[in-house]
Amino acid sequence: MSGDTQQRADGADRVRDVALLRAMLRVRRFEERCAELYQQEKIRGFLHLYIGEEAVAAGVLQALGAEDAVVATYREHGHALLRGVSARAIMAEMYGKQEGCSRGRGGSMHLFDVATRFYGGNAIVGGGLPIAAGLALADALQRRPRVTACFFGDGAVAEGEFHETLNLAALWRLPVLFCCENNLYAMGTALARAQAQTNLAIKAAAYGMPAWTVDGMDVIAVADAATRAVAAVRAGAGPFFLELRTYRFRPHSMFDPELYRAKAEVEEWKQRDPIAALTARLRGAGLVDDAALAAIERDAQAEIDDAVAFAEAGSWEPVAELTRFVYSGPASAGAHT
Amino acid sequence: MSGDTQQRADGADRVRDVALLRAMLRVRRFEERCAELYQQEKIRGFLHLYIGEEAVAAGVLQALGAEDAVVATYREHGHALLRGVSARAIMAEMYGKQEGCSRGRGGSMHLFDVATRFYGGNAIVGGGLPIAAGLALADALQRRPRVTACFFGDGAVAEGEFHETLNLAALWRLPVLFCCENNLYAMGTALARAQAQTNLAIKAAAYGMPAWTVDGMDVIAVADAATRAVAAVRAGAGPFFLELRTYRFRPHSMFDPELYRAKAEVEEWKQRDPIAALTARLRGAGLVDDAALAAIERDAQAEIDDAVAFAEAGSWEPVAELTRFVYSGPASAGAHT
Amino acid sequence: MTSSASLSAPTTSAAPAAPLGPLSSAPLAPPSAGAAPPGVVRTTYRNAIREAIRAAMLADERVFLMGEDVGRYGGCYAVSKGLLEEFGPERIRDTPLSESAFVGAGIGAALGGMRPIVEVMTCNFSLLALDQIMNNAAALLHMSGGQCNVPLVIRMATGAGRQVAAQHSHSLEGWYAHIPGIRILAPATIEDARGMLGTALRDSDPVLIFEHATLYSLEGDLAADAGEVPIDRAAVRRPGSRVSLITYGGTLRKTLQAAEQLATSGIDAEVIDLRTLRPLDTPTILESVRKTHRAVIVDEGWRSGSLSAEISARITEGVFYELDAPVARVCSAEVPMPYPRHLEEAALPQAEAIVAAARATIGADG
Amino acid sequence: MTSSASLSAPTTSAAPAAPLGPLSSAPLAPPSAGAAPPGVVRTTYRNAIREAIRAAMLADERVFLMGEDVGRYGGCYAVSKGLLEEFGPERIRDTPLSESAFVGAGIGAALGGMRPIVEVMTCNFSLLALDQIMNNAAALLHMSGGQCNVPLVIRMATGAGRQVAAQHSHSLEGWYAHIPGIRILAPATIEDARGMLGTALRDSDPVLIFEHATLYSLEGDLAADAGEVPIDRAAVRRPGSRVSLITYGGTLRKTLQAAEQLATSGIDAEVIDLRTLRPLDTPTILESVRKTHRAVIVDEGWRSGSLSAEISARITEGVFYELDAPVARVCSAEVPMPYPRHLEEAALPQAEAIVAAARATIGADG
Ligand SMILES: Cc1ncc(C[n+]2csc(CCOP(=O)(O)OP(=O)(O)O)c2C)c(N)n1
Ligand SMILES: Cc1ncc(C[n+]2csc(CCOP(=O)(O)OP(=O)(O)O)c2C)c(N)n1
Ligand SMILES: [Mg+2]
Ligand SMILES: [Mg+2]
Repeated sequence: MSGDTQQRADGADRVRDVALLRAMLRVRRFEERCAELYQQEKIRGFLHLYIGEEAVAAGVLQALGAEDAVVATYREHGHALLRGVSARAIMAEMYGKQEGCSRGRGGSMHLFDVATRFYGGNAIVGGGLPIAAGLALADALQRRPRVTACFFGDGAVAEGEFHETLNLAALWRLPVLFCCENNLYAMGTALARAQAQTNLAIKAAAYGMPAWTVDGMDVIAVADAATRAVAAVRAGAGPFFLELRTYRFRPHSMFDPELYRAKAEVEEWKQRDPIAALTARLRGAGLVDDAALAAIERDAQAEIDDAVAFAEAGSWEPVAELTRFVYSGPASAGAHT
Repeated sequence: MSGDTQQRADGADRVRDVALLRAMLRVRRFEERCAELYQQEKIRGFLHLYIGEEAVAAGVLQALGAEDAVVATYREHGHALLRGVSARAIMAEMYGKQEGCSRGRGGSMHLFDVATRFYGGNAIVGGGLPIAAGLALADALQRRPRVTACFFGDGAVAEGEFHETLNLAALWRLPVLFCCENNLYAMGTALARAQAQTNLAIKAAAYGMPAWTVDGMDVIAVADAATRAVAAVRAGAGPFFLELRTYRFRPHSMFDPELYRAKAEVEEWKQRDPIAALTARLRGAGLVDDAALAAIERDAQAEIDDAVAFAEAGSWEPVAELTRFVYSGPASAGAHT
Repeated sequence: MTSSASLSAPTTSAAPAAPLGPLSSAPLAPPSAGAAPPGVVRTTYRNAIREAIRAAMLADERVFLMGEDVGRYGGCYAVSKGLLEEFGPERIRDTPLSESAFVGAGIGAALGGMRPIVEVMTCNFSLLALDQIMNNAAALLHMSGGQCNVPLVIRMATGAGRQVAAQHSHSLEGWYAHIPGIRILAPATIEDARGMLGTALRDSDPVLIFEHATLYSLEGDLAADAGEVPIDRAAVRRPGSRVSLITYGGTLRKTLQAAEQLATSGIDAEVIDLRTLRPLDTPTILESVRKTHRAVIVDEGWRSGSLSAEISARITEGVFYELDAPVARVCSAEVPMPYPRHLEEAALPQAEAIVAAARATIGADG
Repeated sequence: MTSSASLSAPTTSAAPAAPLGPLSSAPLAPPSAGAAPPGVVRTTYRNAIREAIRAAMLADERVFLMGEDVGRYGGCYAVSKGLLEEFGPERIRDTPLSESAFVGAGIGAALGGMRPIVEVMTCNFSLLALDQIMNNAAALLHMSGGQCNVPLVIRMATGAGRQVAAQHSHSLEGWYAHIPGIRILAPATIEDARGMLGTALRDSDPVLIFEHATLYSLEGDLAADAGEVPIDRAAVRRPGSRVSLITYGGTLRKTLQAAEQLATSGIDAEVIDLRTLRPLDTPTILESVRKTHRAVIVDEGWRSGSLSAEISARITEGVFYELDAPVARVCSAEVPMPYPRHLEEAALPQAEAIVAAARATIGADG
């Protein structure tokens, strides 16, 4: 798959491609701010940045409709934001404030928003895949032409749940778009040290599932592939597998000393920064200029400043409510302390 | 893979092929007796018969040496017998007598014999695969040119542990021979209702593992394939996957009403009975005659009669020993009642 | 909810029928002999569950059943026999052997608006799905700040007693009761087998139902109009005054037998069937012990860390000064289940041990 | 085994250092200030475990370490940092994310004559391997009639306190202690971090070691010649007479703090560190309660069905007539762990709650 803006400069694509730039930039700036806020101890616990991988979420999520569903991992700020969860609600969540999208209960790894059908924020590697299959099963049983997009890393491919879920989805022809964010590492474990078969799309053949390998640093390629794959899934062709080859520019989490990869390798990948690449292409095609770029930056900054202010002004849930949400219903039914 | 006795009638093959017949017949007659003993309530609990599938165990196990290891499932009487566990010890185990190969603790599903490196008898579907990888890892680390043969059913292929183990074994080039006994059903679930990809050997490609599909009703084909695969594994080529296409003539267990398959289908497969097939071939090639066959039958019956007598004469472990073998060491260290 | 359910011996047991009361401690109905009285049907625990599934599926299109061999095979314990023919393969779904995936898919389907019944063939295999149960089913509502309800019912067989040895004899329901966010049910009677599922399906949170495998063939009477039952209260199955015998699930019958034996020597034991293992109905337990001043807990789980420990601790915490003797426990031996019958019987709680524990408790207050 | 280990505050905690005694209730060594005395080294819990792994690998060729990111990454908690360089990739094995397979492979390797140390990054992920642990590691010796020993050590991080929310904050060690056939260790001190692993590797049966994640950065003194320690006895970490505070692992420090607070108001509390959660050292527990007549159990597990319940039940069973007050428990709230610090702190056992429970127990005997 590849996208070539030169040949696709019709109006709709033009709008889409600029939107993709805007999307990636929002995510980038949002997370850069998160990193700062982590240093300031405003955000605590684990924080996994998506910086470098934005093209994947941006390209895939633009292909979905409002009725579709998304299941993501602990590295999901970008996915939440681009799915339409407000920066305010996300930032407040990362602060642990009750104005957060999960009322502060979840934090960075557990962003949820039922209104946009964003089903987390799953921090057990591979744990989201069966849930995605189930969401799709619900759609299939109710004859709703919806798609569930399920994001997971290359590391998850080794988990048993990957295998079980891909088989189940293929067997039952469930409308799932499996999006493997192959950033070449699972924490410090390089793909070749985790997988006997490093061509991950080949794995899909073991389930008779169509699969494409996509350059995950090229947001237009991702968007094109995802748009076609989503159409196929929605049309009832069963699940689809996308391997999105990408790279994380930052450490795995804020604790990672990055002993396992060379600085030079990281620098090389940074040359392929998806935001810089798209910016150059759009500029080259005359689709954006300095003023437009500055406006995009300004908007992003404004959105983030607003989100931070919102989070700062947010409130802590009273300790008396500790055992809420263990069970449904009025109070803390069934919870014992 | 296929074996043709006509073309291979040299002395060694002749001996091997007759031995294969003897092996299959021992297993068949042993299990026929087990079925009777189950009716008589001498054997209790679950009983899973291998009748119809004997060519698989017979063909594979003849390829192993004494230093090799075997991991099997709950349908493992034949494997234990052909691995060299005595019919006496197996039968006593199925009676629950302390003279059994697992001191009566395990029963039909948990035959163990460390002396012949027979590591069970695992009744969790897929649960034996990681153990086989570990046995092979121990061999690899100790530079022992051994092979671990791991038997499992078509049903196990859907389990996450299958996926995790095949990847691990391939990644680490562990000396495991994976033997998938594809008898087309997992209890009542036909392969096509459990697997999106019913060509199981294709799955091995997802791990970069060599694989052969073998006619599991043709014991000579199995033996030839296993011999070659074992040689490759022993030579350090890493793991090997054999899909052995076979059929169980009997119900899944003694409780199975067999609602899920047609009698005609079973009858059709019975036409391909591996014992009858080999008998005909050996007769045709002049390798056995009526007298030889009768002798084989007589030996099998004698062995089984002796085993039953042994089991009958066996003793019950005293109840006072209930908490033995929970922990090692003298008494029931650490066990509390 | 009227009830004249009575508890007959299962086909495999020589034990005499012991009468069971309704949930309240109203006087017990006499055991029915021969033909069922009018308004009452003769049935089995197995059929009662099947009826519960049928009724739920007929009443609510969102309900479906999935699990290993629930369809063409007819269910490992024949519970779902005939349902595939009645409801078709969309709603009676055979799954591959993929416990984690299909339990997780049940969670996802619940999030997606369905009311799935997931059958995990036995609790022995549920360990393969435990991550989904603890980290997703039980946690999603909380992690999402109250957004993601998981109205999922998971059924599984549990328990020992059939000589199926170490990997097929676990009693894990009490252990599962440690997990916040789920509800745990243990139907011990035909009435509860019939009634708990429907109520569980109305719950907005995940409910795990553990069906003791030795109960499926249990025969008894059931009101023809039997339906849903409450799932938040323990039941006094036999009122008594001298000692509280507290149990659930597969050991209820043995405990009732023990109570009958005790009665013959003049000891009037109260028998409590917990029914719901999480959340525990502590008030009913404490009320009973406040009356009897003595308690014996009977639990098929391995003793250490079994639910019996929690109950003992709660009794101590709640009515310590009312106790005339230490709370006693009759549990399974701490051993992977051995295959031979005599060892399995020795490993499991038996009526004799319950009687002995009750007597010791009574003798103990000097 | 001489010991002058002392327990300093971890870098992230403002708590003052509390002195720790050796295993026996010998008089406590004074807390070391500044430079370590001769024969003693200043170290951390993390480094002590690394030293234990190194020593075991140097002493026995059959020992190897495998798990996720134990090699090139240096260990999720930096425990194994440097070991790959020292021992090479054959013996320090990075595994794929396949918890069930590599735990099972550890079992198989143990059957094959090795002495594997399997690191499951945290107990939260161990649920994915629970089938292998319960149905194989714990059961093989028994199912095989005594033939198949599984000399396997599984290490995992456990516990909450770092704001990593519901899926990364479980304390499951007490829950695992329900399973017969395995031994459960919870090193709470640097001495035990250094000493338990080696002893565990000599055990012929599977041993699970739970390392509380908040302890890794704990600093303290350790005898230069520190080595293996017994793994079958609880330790009296602070002798006392008025009330027994019974705990283990991550809550030992808080419990010692509580004891100090109680001391300031004249209440002399005994603090017992269980160390081994299965099998429990019941005699040491009972001996203490026989002396103090009161017990408070502190357990980071969710209250219902936590190990605290088992301990309470055993105390009731063992020394009921010695008790002057009901056995009390201070446990975690029954809630998947919330992310915000104030809610997490409220969910976890804290020194104040321990003090209050101890006081209530003492006030309670009227
Ligand atoms: C089952 C499980 N095992 C281990 C972990 C610890 N862990 C968190 S993220 C991670 C690496 C996952 O890598 P990958 O799937 O490639 O995603 P990425 O972080 O690269 O986006 C690991 C090992 C976990 N969260 N869950
Ligand atoms: C994990 C697990 N799930 C379910 C079962 C129940 N069960 C026992 S055998 C079996 C079918 C297995 O089929 P297959 O692997 O094809 O082996 P076969 O019995 O055909 O030899 C099932 C579902 C089990 N033992 N373990
Ligand atoms: Mg990755
Ligand atoms: Mg099969």
